[in-house]
Amino acid sequence: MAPEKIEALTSTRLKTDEMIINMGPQHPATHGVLRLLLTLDGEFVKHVEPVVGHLHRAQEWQGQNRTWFQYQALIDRVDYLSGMFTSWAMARAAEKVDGCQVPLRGEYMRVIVSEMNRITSHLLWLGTYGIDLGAMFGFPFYPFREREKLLDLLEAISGQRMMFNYIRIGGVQSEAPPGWFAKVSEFVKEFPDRVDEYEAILTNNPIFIKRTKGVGILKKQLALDYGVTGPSLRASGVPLDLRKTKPYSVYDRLKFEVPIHEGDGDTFDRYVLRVKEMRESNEILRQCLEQIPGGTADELRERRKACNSCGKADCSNCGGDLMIMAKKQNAGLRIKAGEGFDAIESPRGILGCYIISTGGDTAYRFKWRNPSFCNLAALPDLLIDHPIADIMAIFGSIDVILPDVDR
Amino acid sequence: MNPAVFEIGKFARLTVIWLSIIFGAVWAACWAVGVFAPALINASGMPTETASLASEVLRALVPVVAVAVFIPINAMFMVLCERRALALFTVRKGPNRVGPDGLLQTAADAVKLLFKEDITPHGADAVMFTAAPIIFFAPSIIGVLPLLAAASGNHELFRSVNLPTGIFYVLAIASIPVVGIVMGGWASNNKYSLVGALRSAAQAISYEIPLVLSIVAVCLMAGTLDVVKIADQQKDSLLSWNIFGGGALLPYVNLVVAGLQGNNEQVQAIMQHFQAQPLGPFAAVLMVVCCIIFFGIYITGACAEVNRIPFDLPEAESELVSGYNTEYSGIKFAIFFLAEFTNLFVVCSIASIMFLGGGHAPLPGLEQGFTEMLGGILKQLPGSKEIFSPGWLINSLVNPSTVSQAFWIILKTYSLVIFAILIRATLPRFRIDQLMAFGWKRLIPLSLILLIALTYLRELV
Amino acid sequence: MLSKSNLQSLLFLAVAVGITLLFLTGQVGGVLSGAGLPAYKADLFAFLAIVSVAVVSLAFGGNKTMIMIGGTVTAFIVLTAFQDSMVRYMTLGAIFFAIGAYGMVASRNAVRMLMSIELMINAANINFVTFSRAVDPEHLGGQLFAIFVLTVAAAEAAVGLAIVLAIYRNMATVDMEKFNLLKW
Amino acid sequence: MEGFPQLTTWAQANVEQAVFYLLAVIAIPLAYGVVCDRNIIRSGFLLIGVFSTIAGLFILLSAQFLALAQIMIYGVGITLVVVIALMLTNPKAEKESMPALSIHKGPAIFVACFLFMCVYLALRSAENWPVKTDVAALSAAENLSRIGQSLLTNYSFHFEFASILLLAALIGAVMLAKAEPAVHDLNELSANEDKLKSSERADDVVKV
Repeated sequence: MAPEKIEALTSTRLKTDEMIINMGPQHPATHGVLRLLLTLDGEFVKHVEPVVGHLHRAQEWQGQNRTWFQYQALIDRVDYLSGMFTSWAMARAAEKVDGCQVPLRGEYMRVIVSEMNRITSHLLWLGTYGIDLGAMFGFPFYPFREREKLLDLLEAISGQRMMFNYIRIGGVQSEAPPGWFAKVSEFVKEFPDRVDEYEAILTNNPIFIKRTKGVGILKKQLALDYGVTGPSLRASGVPLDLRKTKPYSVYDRLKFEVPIHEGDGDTFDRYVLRVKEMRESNEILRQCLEQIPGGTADELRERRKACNSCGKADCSNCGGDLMIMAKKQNAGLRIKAGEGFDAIESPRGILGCYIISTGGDTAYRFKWRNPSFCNLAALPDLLIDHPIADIMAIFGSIDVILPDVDR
Repeated sequence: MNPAVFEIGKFARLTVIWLSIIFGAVWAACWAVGVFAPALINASGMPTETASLASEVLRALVPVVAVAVFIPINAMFMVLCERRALALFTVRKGPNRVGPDGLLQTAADAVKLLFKEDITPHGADAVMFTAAPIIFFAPSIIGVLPLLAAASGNHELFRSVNLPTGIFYVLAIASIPVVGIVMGGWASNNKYSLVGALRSAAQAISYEIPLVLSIVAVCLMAGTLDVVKIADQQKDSLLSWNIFGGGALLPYVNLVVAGLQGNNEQVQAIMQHFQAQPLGPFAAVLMVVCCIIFFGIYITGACAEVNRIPFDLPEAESELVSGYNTEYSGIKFAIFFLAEFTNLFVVCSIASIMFLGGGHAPLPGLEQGFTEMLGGILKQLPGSKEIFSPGWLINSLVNPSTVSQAFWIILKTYSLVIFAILIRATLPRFRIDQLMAFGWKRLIPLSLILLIALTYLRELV
Repeated sequence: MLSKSNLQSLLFLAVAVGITLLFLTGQVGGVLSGAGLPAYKADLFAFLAIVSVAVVSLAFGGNKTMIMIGGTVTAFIVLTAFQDSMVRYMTLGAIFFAIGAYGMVASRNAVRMLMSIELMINAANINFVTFSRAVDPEHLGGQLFAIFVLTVAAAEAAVGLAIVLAIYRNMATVDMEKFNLLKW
Repeated sequence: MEGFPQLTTWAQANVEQAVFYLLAVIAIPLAYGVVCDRNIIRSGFLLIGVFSTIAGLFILLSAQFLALAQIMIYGVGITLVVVIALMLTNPKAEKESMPALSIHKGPAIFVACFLFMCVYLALRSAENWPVKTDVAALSAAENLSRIGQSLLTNYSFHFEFASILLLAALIGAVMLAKAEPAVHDLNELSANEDKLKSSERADDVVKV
């Protein structure tokens, strides 16, 4: 019997044509300019081909044609929601090549601002995830309320709301302005209540649970194969968090738990994990504020009045651990010849920077390891056999930033 | 002061100003066409036959004038109201630049939309593409007509649109817009639009059943399809509203009241009724529960009918760009937009007439007191019967009971509208399969069971 | 813009409207009685005139759609203008019935065939309601019958579409000319 | 329009005929569109237009309830038909490959003309319809209650029977449209095939 005859006799479904749809790059929900080439059977996705590169800005090449000082200001734009982390990754790689030691207070300041930035990034994710699930105008702005507070604080310390350029090679840009630490600790106190509010809206919402539970299950092995990192990986049961597994900076001095979800994670687990991470970041912030050498900036200023801000390295008020910068920041900033790679844990996963320096004022080669790109690679496998409506639920839950993908 | 309270105050002020403008304008237009113009014609010395025919024609036109004035400005206000209320619910400010407090924001938006280029996409079916917004909008205009009579307390100007098939007419007309959506989605030559249109068809058909069943339950209790009669039956008090069982509890409450007052005769009479129907109180309470659930079913079905979140799948932004109206721009898009809000207003006013007692106050004393007070004030005025004198003008302009009814029905309807906005501000969107499952597996069986239960309970009360 | 076929059909429309106007103003009856024919059947003669003009212009390659629609409308006006209202409604019903029958026999698409059947059922409904209004206004038997017809039509549409669906599943087509096997 | 006696009489004298002809002139082209339009989906939408005009005719015939039922059932029901037609056929392919009407056009025109002439001549030939011109139409409220009472008294059997018919149609439609569990297993199929090959009916199966 001919195959088509068998097919005709055994088929129990309607013969339908597949529909090819371009989702993006101008689709309102693709978080920027991602293009998904979808092959649909009815409303179900049969094949996905993400097309990236619409926002390619040659960030790596630009790094090779700008001085270290210039590129430090530019690199925040790669991942515009967590600029602190990109500058930090570059700073750490450059410090590794150069061999300079960041003072302890500088490291604490780095942790403080970047954990704040992690919270803002997760808050924005939470809000836009609400939009992805169709809570159109209502939900997104609650997280934005807290995000505004944090951005105001970050603006106060760095002068910018998104492109901070605060973490520099060798330390951080400046000491905190008066009253800054008090405001941060105030925020730290009230933030857990606010997270409770979000959870009250979403975590037990039956529609939200229906939309997310059991949707877009990312298997552990698949996640590892694709090199997925960050919360999406931890939601799939792999305890990989550089802050814990390979503690850098001062993370080994802080007590915190990295939330892990046991077993294969779905979108709901990824949501829960991010919410837990926000609480955890808040906890880290609290500890940092307690442990930071020299105390708040205001206290430190008072102490420095005694020595008239001498700035000597052996001064007990100005030098050693209490400094925030180990390298002179000017346009002639040079890094010793050599090569080095260092990675940190950004809100989206492992963010790595590889540098080859020839000792001049520009780098010979830059290479970034962006978490969003690797996370996005797992998307097609997650989307297969889900309806159109789930595309955004899943895509939102792996939290990619398109400039970070395209660089 | 708490900034939230301040913002709420601003929002309330805005709402009151806009609503006064809207309803003042509508009433002025109706009065000019239905009272003033006929009086002018009569006074002008035309032949009697022609004059009375002309004034009858004018008075028959009043409902049309009312709706034609009301629909656009009301929809414009509802857009503004939604934006301001959403802003309030989400800790923002909302539009506040155009006019005082953003009062004229949607007017500016409407002007902008009118001047935008009207694009027909390549490969679209031009005729269908143009017809779709009209088919979508027209029903919401002709569908509200019977509600006018009920909302104005059967005022003589609107009596003519009080159809005996009232609510059936409204429901039949309200089922038409889905045709416009499917037509527009198909004619756009866009896959997203097509998917949105198909979803809309599926959704409208499945949610129409529980919606109609909940209305049927009310008609069953009222024994009529006439909206004016249904509204009238609920005039006694809060307990006679259909959401609270349409007066099922009244005899028992009366019994308690009479017992407290020591009125023996009434107690005796009702006790006899009790003995005839020993299950009465129990059945009455069950009936109230049924009715409240039916109200919930109605609100759910209505949200699905007018494509509100959480049922706004036909135009789900994050999935289908903008669903069936993706390709529309300019005036056609404006018509779609207006019609959506008008439909929301229509379902909310149906709910307030069918379930929430129409134009009647929750306590009878309120309505009576207001009417008597206003009537007293009107009597103080120079009560000249002479035509065109100030007394005649004021007496023909202000009818105490209509004013009271209009106030209550506006209050109820807009409370429901703001409730719908609150739902929109809180809930995420369903997925299409979950939506269908919820409709067919939960709502329809539930409403059928409740309908049967209500039929029997009615006999027991 | 104005092709030959369109020109011809416009000519036909002009002629048909002319005949209709002549008929409405009572001229045709005069012509007929002048020719020795029974004038009381003037409407049938006018109708025949329109039909023959239509056939001629179709034969010469006029635009079919315009000729058919224009011919039907003018013929309908001619046939009903001086009848009483009941006959008027029922003639309209008959026209719908004929169009439906034409569609049912001629259409290749099974769904279109179902639509034509719906059209015929509605034509019958018009007649029922007309009878109910004219002959039985107290008991409304016709309207009740129309309600039952509506029910049956709904059932018919459901089953018909299900059959079409089953055919499509097995044959991957809804072309009526391709499933003439009576089995599959 | 009960509140306007003068207007009602004036409208009956002047407007009713005009409205009737207006509806007819709209409806006839729409009906042609239903059967002749090359695009099946557009003819579906035109069908809704035809039904709406027929609802208008029902209102002229003072059958308000029926008009509303017509709109409600056909407005939504036919949309369903259109949607299913959309899903079933590939409109573009149909437009290119398949004309709307088949080779049976000639006979079809003949049948249609014949049917129309039959009905029309029958109408004309009856001299005396028992028309009750003196009886006014029932008011809308009476009409509604009369229909309701008749359905539950004189026509209760028919009413119940119609519900059974609908139920049967519903079940039948579901059964027909459901996926048939005909042959699930390919091995079973080939086993059957072997059996059939041995018999003489094998050819029949393959032909299908």
